[in-house]
Amino acid sequence: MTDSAGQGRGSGLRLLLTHALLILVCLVILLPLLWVLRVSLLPPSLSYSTDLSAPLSLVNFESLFSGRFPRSYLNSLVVATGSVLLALPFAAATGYAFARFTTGGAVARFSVLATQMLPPVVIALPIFQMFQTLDLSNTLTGLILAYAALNLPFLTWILMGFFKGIPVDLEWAAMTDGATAWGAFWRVVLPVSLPGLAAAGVLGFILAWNEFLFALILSGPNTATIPVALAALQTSNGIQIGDVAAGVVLAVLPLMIASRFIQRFIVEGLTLGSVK
Amino acid sequence: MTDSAGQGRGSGLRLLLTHALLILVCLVILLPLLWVLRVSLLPPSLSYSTDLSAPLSLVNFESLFSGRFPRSYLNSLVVATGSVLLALPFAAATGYAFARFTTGGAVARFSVLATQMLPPVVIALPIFQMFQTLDLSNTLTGLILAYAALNLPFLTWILMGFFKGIPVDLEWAAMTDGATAWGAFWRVVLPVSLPGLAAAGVLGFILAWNEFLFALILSGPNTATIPVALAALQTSNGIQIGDVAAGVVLAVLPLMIASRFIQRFIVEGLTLGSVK
Amino acid sequence: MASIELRGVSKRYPNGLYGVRDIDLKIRDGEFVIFLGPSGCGKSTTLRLIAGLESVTSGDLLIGDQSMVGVPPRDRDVAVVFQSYALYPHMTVAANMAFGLKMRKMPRREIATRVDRAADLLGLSHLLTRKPAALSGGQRQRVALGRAIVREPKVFLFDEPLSNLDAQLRAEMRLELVKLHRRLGRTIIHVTHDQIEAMTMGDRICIMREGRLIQSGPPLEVYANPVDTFVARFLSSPPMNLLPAHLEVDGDGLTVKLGEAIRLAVPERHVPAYRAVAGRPVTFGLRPEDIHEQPPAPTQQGFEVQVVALEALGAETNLVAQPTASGALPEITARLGRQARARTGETVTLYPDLLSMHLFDPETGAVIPRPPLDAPR
Amino acid sequence: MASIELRGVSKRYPNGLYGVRDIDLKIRDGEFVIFLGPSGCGKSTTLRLIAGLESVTSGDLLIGDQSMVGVPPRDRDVAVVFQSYALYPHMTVAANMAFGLKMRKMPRREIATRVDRAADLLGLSHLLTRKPAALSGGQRQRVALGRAIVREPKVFLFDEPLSNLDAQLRAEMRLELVKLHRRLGRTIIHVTHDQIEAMTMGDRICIMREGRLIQSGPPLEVYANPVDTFVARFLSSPPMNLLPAHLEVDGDGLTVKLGEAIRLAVPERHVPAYRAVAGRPVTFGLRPEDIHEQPPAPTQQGFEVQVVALEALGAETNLVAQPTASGALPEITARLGRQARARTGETVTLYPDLLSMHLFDPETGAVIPRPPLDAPR
Repeated sequence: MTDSAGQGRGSGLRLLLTHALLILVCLVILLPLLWVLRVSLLPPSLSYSTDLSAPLSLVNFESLFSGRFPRSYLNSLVVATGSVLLALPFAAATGYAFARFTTGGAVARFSVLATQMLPPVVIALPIFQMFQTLDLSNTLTGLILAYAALNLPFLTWILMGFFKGIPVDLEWAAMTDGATAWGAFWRVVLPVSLPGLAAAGVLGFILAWNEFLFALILSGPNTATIPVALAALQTSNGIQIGDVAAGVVLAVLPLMIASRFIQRFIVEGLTLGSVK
Repeated sequence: MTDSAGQGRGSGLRLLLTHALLILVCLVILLPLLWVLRVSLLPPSLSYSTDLSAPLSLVNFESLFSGRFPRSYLNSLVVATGSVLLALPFAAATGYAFARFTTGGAVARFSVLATQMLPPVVIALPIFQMFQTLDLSNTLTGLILAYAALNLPFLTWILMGFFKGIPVDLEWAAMTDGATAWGAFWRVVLPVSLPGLAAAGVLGFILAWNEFLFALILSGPNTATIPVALAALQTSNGIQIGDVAAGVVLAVLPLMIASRFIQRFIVEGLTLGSVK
Repeated sequence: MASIELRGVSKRYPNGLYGVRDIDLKIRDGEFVIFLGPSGCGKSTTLRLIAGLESVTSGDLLIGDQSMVGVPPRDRDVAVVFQSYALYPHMTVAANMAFGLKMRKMPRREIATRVDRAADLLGLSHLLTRKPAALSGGQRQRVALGRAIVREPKVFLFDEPLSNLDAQLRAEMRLELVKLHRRLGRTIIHVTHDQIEAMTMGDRICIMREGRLIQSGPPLEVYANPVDTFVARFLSSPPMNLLPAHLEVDGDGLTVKLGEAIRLAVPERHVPAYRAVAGRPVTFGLRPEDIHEQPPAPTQQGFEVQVVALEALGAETNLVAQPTASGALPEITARLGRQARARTGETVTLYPDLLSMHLFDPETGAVIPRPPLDAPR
Repeated sequence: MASIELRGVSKRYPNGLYGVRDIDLKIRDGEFVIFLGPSGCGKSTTLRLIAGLESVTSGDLLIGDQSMVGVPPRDRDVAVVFQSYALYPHMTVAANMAFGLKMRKMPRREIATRVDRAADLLGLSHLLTRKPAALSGGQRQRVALGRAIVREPKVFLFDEPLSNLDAQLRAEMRLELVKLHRRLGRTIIHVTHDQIEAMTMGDRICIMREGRLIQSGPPLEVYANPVDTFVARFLSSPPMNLLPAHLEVDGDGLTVKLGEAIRLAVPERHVPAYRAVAGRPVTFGLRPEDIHEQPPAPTQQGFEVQVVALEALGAETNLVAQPTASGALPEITARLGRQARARTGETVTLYPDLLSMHLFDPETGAVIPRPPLDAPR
């Protein structure tokens, strides 16, 4: 609503600079993606062509669908969804406890954040060991558990911030209105938090969907997720750049669609509890 | 300050459950780390021992330091620091523009967020291609550039939130006090934002420090970063679990120290502009 | 059945600070009580203790003669209207009002009847299907009130419900709450930091400061007989004038000496009470409306002041003036009619009505007791 | 040199909404002007237009006879005190106050002198090395004021600087700002939504509503002669009573008929002005302080009311009453002395002082002009 124009001669130049900078940043971010999109729609023989008028084709996608890629796609969906659904209730409970009570103090809160800072490689190793022992490697269940563990601190942190933004008055009102503490959480806090939960869930889904390292270590041919499948396309048969580009486009597609739909929720959710 | 006790008989049980849940979560998060710490301090022959009274030794660390690990450590420091220093000014400028002006609208903002959702594998491929052409693969400069690109949208998003929390009144006050728009940014907004910039910088550092996929693709033996070095320990000579554990501990150490120091900044920074 | 009693109630936080301390208070069934005090004085904490939203650390709290220690809020049959209104943002107005009844498993028909009746009473009938976000501040305030009313609780607890409204709406709602109390006859505790609400709404004011209850009584009685300088200044705007003074014996009578030169004879009826502190420094207190341009009685002495500022409010005029007598006296405020004749910069004579004078201990601020005047009504 | 003139100034936002619209206003050098209006009326926007923090969409804006269109804030020589105070949180109090002088490249010695002087004036000397976070609300407000004063700008712009203070401090600061204006003699524009500030602080009130300037004049003149029902109600608390009425010819004179039965003779001096609307429905307006328990003149007619509520404020009593005559009349408020004798529920006779009456067009709310009364002073 506010514009800071009207600062005289400087403002035109400044506006131009701002715009130029923004366009530059957007190009840096978007150009590689556009390139991938173009390659995915060109026949393999033209992958490296710079001819902008080259005819488009779906041959890469067809070739992709004849292989293992659909299976990986399904695996990714199952694993990403499953891990979020598993982690979310725990994250919500912990985040709520962190937000409302002093339980555990700053130390507990910080150790949750600290685990986010570990190189995934660090966790990958012990998890691999554990899974060997428990016979969970090379299973989707194993991946779901691993990603749930990965998501747990992240989601807890996000939701803690969100719950902090929900005024305690709401719970108090519900409790004087006749609800138990649990009832106040279930009937008031939770419904009010849906945007936050949705936003956190989507972010967790993306985290799991995109994860490569764990998937590589913990999955086998039948349980490979999309990032692993894409990597395999790049390495096993030489670089089939057309197939890879098509796979990338497919991998991004659901994220784009989903996030477009819930953009509102994400923005709302990430402003952390804009209840009012 | 607020405790919701005094809800009668239910409250004791509830408190117990909350604590039990929290302790469980903390254990799930912390146990693997403690296990790694222990293994790193045991001689290789005792790596899988369950004897809690086994004598500790630093032999794993000594063995690690005789190899290429110190080099990787240095590489990681250079790459992570360099990429953050490179990306931060651009991210600050873009984030500020997004926060203060309507420039670009929701679309520009969302496309920045959207790039965060791409599987890193997607970006790895075109970057690898580009770097081949530009002769940047297997150089630290290349890694710095790649990580800067990776950090840019992330930092932009974080800083946008932070700048939004800084009241525009502050800039207005500076501008009526005689500062130009640039002066107001430089002398008021920027100093006030230091906690936010520090927090964002640390998060970006961690992102780069922990990144594995790009490092694997874009680095060679001399430019390997810590995650790559750790992975190499696991795969090339069979699993030398003692060395790996020691490497993990060393990898985590600076993160722990740094984050401990700037914990206050992170918490302040992530509450997004608690100026007052 | 819905009296409230606090017996030595304290609330101590884990960090060792007290929210409230040693509150003793008995509220009759059907009484309308105001908790007044500056922010942080513990008035909202006391409300939450009564509602059961925070737990009492020591002492006992009774509602309708039953101890409430350990009783959860849902079983206390109290309704709270919060400053933020705390409407459930995901429910319509009707659902907001019905929530408490649903929780109590009331039949749907009965719920609908009650909600409709309350909505009628508060002029909310056309808004029942809206969400709170689509309401104005005043409407939200009414919904919060409606949500409390439909439950027909034994006790209403209002936590500064008017503080987010603009001046005009606040004045209207003040009156409506008074009418509501008259109609429902329930016990109401109303927390506020607004002196006008405190003076006009309740049967009794309880003034709190730093976690303690320092005075309690009917508004005009408290106004006329404040227990200390804090109450004296807090309860009106402009606040009571407080001047350093000396109380001197003057034959059979007493004289208040302000600065070097101003001497005012203490009215005979106050002399016995004040004789004990004669010869001592005191703080002399007089409300702005007890200072006049004309002598209230022919024998009344006046004193000269230089007019510093005039605040003409339309219906009245506040005059701020500096006593011209030597000795560092602070500025005083007089509340004059709208026809006040003084001009800024002029020197005029003002006449205090010493029947309404107060003396306070200059160290502790506690009042030096005298027989109370009858409250104006 | 520091007069301000707005010539048909409008501010239109990209979304097509107007922040302010067609403002024409001339402010003399050294004048203390109040912008008064409810939130969202455009008063703060106007202030920002004058400061150059937002750009004028159409019209011209002059400070000291120079057009300010395109001139950045730093070159306008104005100082703004914001509602949030907008202190630089990373600088000490001294650095906050020195910032504007540093920007203007003043020598360090001179800066130190000026900061010390301003700190002295505002009682901030002991706080100069503190950061804003370590200050109380009142202290922050003073620092913000000090930051404006040290620059010695041509114009001071105050954007609700008192609204975050508690009642007592607000009253003190009101007076201090008036004294400050008297001492410095600079042009001041003070934005507020508080009627008391508006009435007491300035030489002139500008009342805004929905982006337009609807009335401007000395406070008591505006109070005595509001241009419409909005101003009439907004400018005092309790607001002016407004009643639907009928103006009837009665021989040589005119009669205001309220409801079915109440007939009040229009004073002779108003008859010529009101004769033009005789026979028409009107809105009858009378301020609460113009309704009395005793007839102001022996011949004054009264009317019967039933007392609905009494608000005893200590220094005065507001009586809310329902006229008993048939015909749906709204409740009226009368402002009585503190010795008011009426009791709630009683039927009493009230006497309006019709010399102060107003008539408004019931459709548009605009006043039906009559010769202005002299303001009380």
